[in-house]
Amino acid sequence: MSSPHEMAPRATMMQTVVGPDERLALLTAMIRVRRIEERIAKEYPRGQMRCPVHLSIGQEAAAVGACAVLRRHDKITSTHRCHAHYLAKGGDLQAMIAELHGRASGCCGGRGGSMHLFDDDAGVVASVPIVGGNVPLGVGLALAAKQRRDGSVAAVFFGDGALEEGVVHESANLAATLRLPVVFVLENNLYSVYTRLEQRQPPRSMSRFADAHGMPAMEIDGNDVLSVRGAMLHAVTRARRGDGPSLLVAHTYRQLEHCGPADDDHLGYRPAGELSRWAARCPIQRLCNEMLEHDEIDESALDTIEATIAREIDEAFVAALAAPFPAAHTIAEAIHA
Amino acid sequence: MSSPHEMAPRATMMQTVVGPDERLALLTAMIRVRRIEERIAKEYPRGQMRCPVHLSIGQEAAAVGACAVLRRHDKITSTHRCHAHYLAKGGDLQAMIAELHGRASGCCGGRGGSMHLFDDDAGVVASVPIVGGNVPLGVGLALAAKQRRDGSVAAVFFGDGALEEGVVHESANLAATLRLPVVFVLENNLYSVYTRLEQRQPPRSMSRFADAHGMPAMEIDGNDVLSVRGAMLHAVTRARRGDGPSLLVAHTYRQLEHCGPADDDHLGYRPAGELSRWAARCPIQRLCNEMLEHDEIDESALDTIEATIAREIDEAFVAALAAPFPAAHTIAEAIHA
Amino acid sequence: MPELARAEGARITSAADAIREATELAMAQDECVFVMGEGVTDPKGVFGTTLGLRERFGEDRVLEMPVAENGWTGAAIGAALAGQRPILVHQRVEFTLLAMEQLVNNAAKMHYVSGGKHRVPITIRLIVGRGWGQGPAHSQSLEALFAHVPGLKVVMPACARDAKGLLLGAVADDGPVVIIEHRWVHYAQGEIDPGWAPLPLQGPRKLTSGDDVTVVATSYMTLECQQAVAALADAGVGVELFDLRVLRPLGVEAIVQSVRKTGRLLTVDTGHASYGIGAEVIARTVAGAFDDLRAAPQRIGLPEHPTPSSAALSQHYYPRSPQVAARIAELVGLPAGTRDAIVARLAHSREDQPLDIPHPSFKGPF
Amino acid sequence: MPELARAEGARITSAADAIREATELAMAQDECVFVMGEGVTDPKGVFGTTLGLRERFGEDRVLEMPVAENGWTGAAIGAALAGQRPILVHQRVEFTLLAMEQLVNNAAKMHYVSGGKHRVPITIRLIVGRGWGQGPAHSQSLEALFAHVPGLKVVMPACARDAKGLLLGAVADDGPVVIIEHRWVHYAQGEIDPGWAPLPLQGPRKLTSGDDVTVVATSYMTLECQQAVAALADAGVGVELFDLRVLRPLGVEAIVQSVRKTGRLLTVDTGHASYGIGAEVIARTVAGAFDDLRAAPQRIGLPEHPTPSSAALSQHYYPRSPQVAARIAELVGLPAGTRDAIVARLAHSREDQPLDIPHPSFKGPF
Ligand SMILES: Cc1ncc(C[n+]2csc(CCOP(=O)(O)OP(=O)(O)O)c2C)c(N)n1
Ligand SMILES: Cc1ncc(C[n+]2csc(CCOP(=O)(O)OP(=O)(O)O)c2C)c(N)n1
Ligand SMILES: [Mg+2]
Ligand SMILES: [Mg+2]
Repeated sequence: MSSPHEMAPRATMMQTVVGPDERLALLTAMIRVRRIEERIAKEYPRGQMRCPVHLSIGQEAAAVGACAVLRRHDKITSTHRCHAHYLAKGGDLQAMIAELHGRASGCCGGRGGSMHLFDDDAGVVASVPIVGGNVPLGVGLALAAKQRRDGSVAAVFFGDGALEEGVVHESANLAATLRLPVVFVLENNLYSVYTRLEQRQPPRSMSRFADAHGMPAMEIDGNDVLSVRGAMLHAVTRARRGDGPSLLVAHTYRQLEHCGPADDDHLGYRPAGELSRWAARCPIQRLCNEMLEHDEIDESALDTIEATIAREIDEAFVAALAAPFPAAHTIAEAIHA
Repeated sequence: MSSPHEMAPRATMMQTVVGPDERLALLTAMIRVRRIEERIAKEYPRGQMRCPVHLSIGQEAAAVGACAVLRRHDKITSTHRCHAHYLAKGGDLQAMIAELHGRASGCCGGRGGSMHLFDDDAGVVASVPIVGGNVPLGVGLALAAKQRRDGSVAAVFFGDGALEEGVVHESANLAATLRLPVVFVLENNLYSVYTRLEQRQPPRSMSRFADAHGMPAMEIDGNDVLSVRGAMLHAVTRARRGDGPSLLVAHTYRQLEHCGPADDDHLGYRPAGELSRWAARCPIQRLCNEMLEHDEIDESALDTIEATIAREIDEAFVAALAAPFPAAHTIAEAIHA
Repeated sequence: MPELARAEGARITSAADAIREATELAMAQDECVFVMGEGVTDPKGVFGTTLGLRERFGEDRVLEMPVAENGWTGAAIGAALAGQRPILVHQRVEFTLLAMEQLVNNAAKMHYVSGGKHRVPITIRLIVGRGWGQGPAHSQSLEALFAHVPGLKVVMPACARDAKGLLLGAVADDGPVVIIEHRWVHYAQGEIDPGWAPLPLQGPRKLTSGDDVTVVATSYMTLECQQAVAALADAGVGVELFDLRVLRPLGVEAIVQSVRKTGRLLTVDTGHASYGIGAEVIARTVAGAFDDLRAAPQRIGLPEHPTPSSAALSQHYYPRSPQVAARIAELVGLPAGTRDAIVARLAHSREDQPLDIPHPSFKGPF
Repeated sequence: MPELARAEGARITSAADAIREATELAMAQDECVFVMGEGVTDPKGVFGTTLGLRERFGEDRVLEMPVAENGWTGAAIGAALAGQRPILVHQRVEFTLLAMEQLVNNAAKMHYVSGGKHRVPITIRLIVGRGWGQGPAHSQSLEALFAHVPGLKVVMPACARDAKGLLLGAVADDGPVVIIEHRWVHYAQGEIDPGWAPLPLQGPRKLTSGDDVTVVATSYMTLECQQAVAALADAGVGVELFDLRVLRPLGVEAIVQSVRKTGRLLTVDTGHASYGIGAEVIARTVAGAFDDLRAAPQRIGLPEHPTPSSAALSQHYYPRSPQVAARIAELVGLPAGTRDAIVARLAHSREDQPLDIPHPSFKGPF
């Protein structure tokens, strides 16, 4: 962990026993997210996706590990950096790629762009571009779950920057007071845009935020998908049991620029060597190597996975580029429900 | 401590050695605040103070103990319940009573009413009626102190309800990150209007809020003026040394209604017996008894104190009632500086 | 909108009671409706408007909130996305300033952004007011801030019937509706329609007919205007008085028609004049009735500065019926003598009542 | 306000550079001036406007902020109460929605409430914009929300000179000033006055003279209007174009005088039309120039719905010079053929440029 901030003593390996099938599923899901993001990065300079994009390359384990534990009718809310969460929770790929292209077949009909991805069928209820703004929404989903007794839980994804927003504190207090079935999943990637954590928060463990709200916290290696999954299982089980909210702090790292498709190490805002150290801790490579070592997978199986994913991605881009734009006359539709 | 919420183990007697002169000063200051508030309560029903009033009867020790440690050029910000803070920090009594009466001689020229008390000469920079709204203002005062290197510290008074506001979290994070010379003084009187703490916050020690921001906390008996003073001395010394902010959690109790001059126990929102239990823990009686026991004061000295205060209060009310109202033509003055 | 016929079984009640009754009806009718806010379960029950609800509907449907407006407004939006229909109460509009982000970016836009898939059926009750030295940060009437935001509906009831009917209409609406209640309207007594009687969230209501001038008022100022109009009627001035009721979506057809007839327009609203409600009504009416205008439309609103607390100043801050009557008199060219007599009569009728309380029964503070 | 004479030593620069220069000058001139915001010290320096400041003025005067807008806006107000003069930057106006409470209740009112004793000399730079699929919550132009609040001053520069001069004027002002900068104006090149040259925060500026119609624009729409006006001039239409510049306090004298001459008014602003800037300008101008109006004043603003992200839709969302020209042509009764030719010419001049970027050099995203 290269976080300069103290890590809580309770930060333990949260890996629980996970069978090979599920490991394969986790690996496949991470590779899929990675390849989709890479493809977006590759195509972006052509100017067909005319909206900001915030890629999660390097952070796949948090999204995939957390969503692995959720059921389809469980719900999540996400942020500006929502691609991985949307995909991991089962959001429709074609609708996402079409949305980035501003097409009528996009999940928002082209109205939202990359920061508003949602897929109600998959329980991806909302992504919003205002930092912290999705957090109370997730608490509200949990409130509704409790009121409707529908057995679902909500998970809220947010970043280390969002932790600074007052609304996150308010949301945590509300969730704790009402013992709502919600899991706060904090991905600490050390940066808010170009600003490092130390410039924005005092040195202390982020898990203390949970203490302040009387809820349990688990601080984990966010690049270890099995740890994320294990911690999430714990938190979700607790929430489903009616014991209220928990906080997961997943330490991870964003490899590309904050917004856009490029590498940005030349800007000099990252300490020298940091990016490469974290790149070496790639969550996909890590699980993949482990599985290769244990003969749970081999190169040809990987090739098959890659090929399947590549085809799916090709199809999504082809479909998006072929899809019509929203018709001009629809612009004023659906203002009031 | 009848707080149902856990109290942190570190909650210790923060009394430091205080000489008889200072004890007398503390006692006198508390009696003075109490008598002023009692007089406001008595006069209020006549309808001459046509603005809301939030009295601090029962909470005098927090204001007096904290302000005892501050120098005149140190600064405070306060809330809707600001009378005690204003007076303890040295705010002008006549200007306050005139303000409550809406007179031109009021500290705001009658424009603010009881929730906007300030006295720049005494370092009472602002009181604001929006819960939590004064907290970042105090942090800003501390920021200015640091930038201007004027050696002052700022103290921010707020209630248990304010702790729920996001802006308080944001303010604490900012103060901790920049290591600003500010003390957060939280008066937990168990209620926000008529709503008890348990309905608004999960059970846990409030001092954990400080942990979450990497700052020290001291949890104290807020009805023991010597404890408050001791803890504040610690926090202020730290701030002045450049070591950043601290949190004081002073457990105390409001004896009258939230807003207005009356007793409200008949409304039934307080558990039976709670009010009388807390009334028995009167901060003034406590110190007074102790001083009587140790022969640091006697009844005749007390009588003199009371008489002096009574005269001062009489004068303030006479002056306020005699003072002119702001002239109609001034209403549109001083909109832009 | 045509005047509502007097319904069978109509009752006289205060607007505050009407709000309570509407809330209870809505909750009884639909399990998804719930109430949340600071003080909704306390002994005062938000000026009486939420009293008894917790006892009847239980903890899960009447939720006391922490002092955290942005957080619980966001939570309400989230709950609404999951199919609930929350009614939120902010006891003063100033507290809502903390929740603007959620309201403007999420509540107002989710339906549009999602191409019509998301619905945010929340009703947000905001209370505004005047009087008793509330001072600058507890007495604003900031409806213009909400009225400017596409995606919101914004209504302001001025009578008991609307207080009930518009609240039911808001709860029945599938989108976010902001209801701005004036504390002094809470005291207004009037007929309400019995039972489940939601009113459509559209259109001003014509309260009086006349040929000389059109007056458009909002909220509590409607009551002040009614007094002015009555006094002017005795002098033969025919005023067509509209209660605007719905600020967004704004329908000005009836107002335009009226101004085509009268040629004159005065707006009288509860907020600051500049960039306020009156400006929009005037801009649209001028566009619609230009050729028939006989004089420049005029506005009455709050002055361009904060509210002073002192009653000595605030009595000069808030417009009341005498000022309204005087402006109408000038617009229609009433002789100065007649005008002054009317103004004096209106001023006199208030003389024995303090100007900073809503009702003689009121003992302050809020 | 009279046109500024071309100052000796005037330089051509972009508005973004002008802002940086003004900030540097203000900081050099007064130790109390400091800059705070999210990203003010980062490698992009808020679209270049804060680059180099930290290096020159140090940590204590160029403060990187946590993502906590309400908190640090409140802290800025507190620092100002203690004599500092902070310049705040919110990279998008939507983030400022989180800070409305501090801005409206504290910054705007403290001077008044304290009877003139407190001063809150803060300058708040808010950035608005359009384009590149920012979508509904990153592209609003919410100046009307601020313009409605007494106690604030609100300015919108449309050119490099104003970007510099109004910022200096704001920093010199002893009260809170909101400067709303349009991202596309950042790219606008123009002359700036050399050195410490604050401009008074008052009055619209007349950009062109003409007898046929008065056009009042704000911010970036001023640039679109200039193109329309130039094209119409070729057809003999004389437009008196004003850049409004200062929304509060609003001075309409020059506009009223102009409309007395032209008899016609069109407002073209960057925000939503309803309850927007144009409504206020119209209401005041109608009051001041009623007898000379020859047609109903008209408005152009954003439609009454959120901004769609897709360029396919947003190209129909934002008004541009062809629409402005068409409306002016209609107002003055230009023959349809002439009008269509002008509109076509304006549309054609853009054909090779995407409509969702501010400048050919722009590669997106913001
Ligand atoms: C309220 C608000 N303030 C500022 C921004 C600008 N902004 C966009 S993304 C971002 C970084 C947030 O950091 P973090 O929460 O750690 O998420 P990450 O980008 O690292 O995934 C910021 C500050 C915003 N969108 N919303
Ligand atoms: C933002 C905001 N929300 C709600 C209120 C209404 N209100 C006034 S005082 C108060 C109680 C606050 O409780 P606490 O902070 O504990 O202070 P206390 O009254 O106990 O001194 C509330 C909720 C307010 N003034 N501001
Ligand atoms: Mg981050
Ligand atoms: Mg309290």
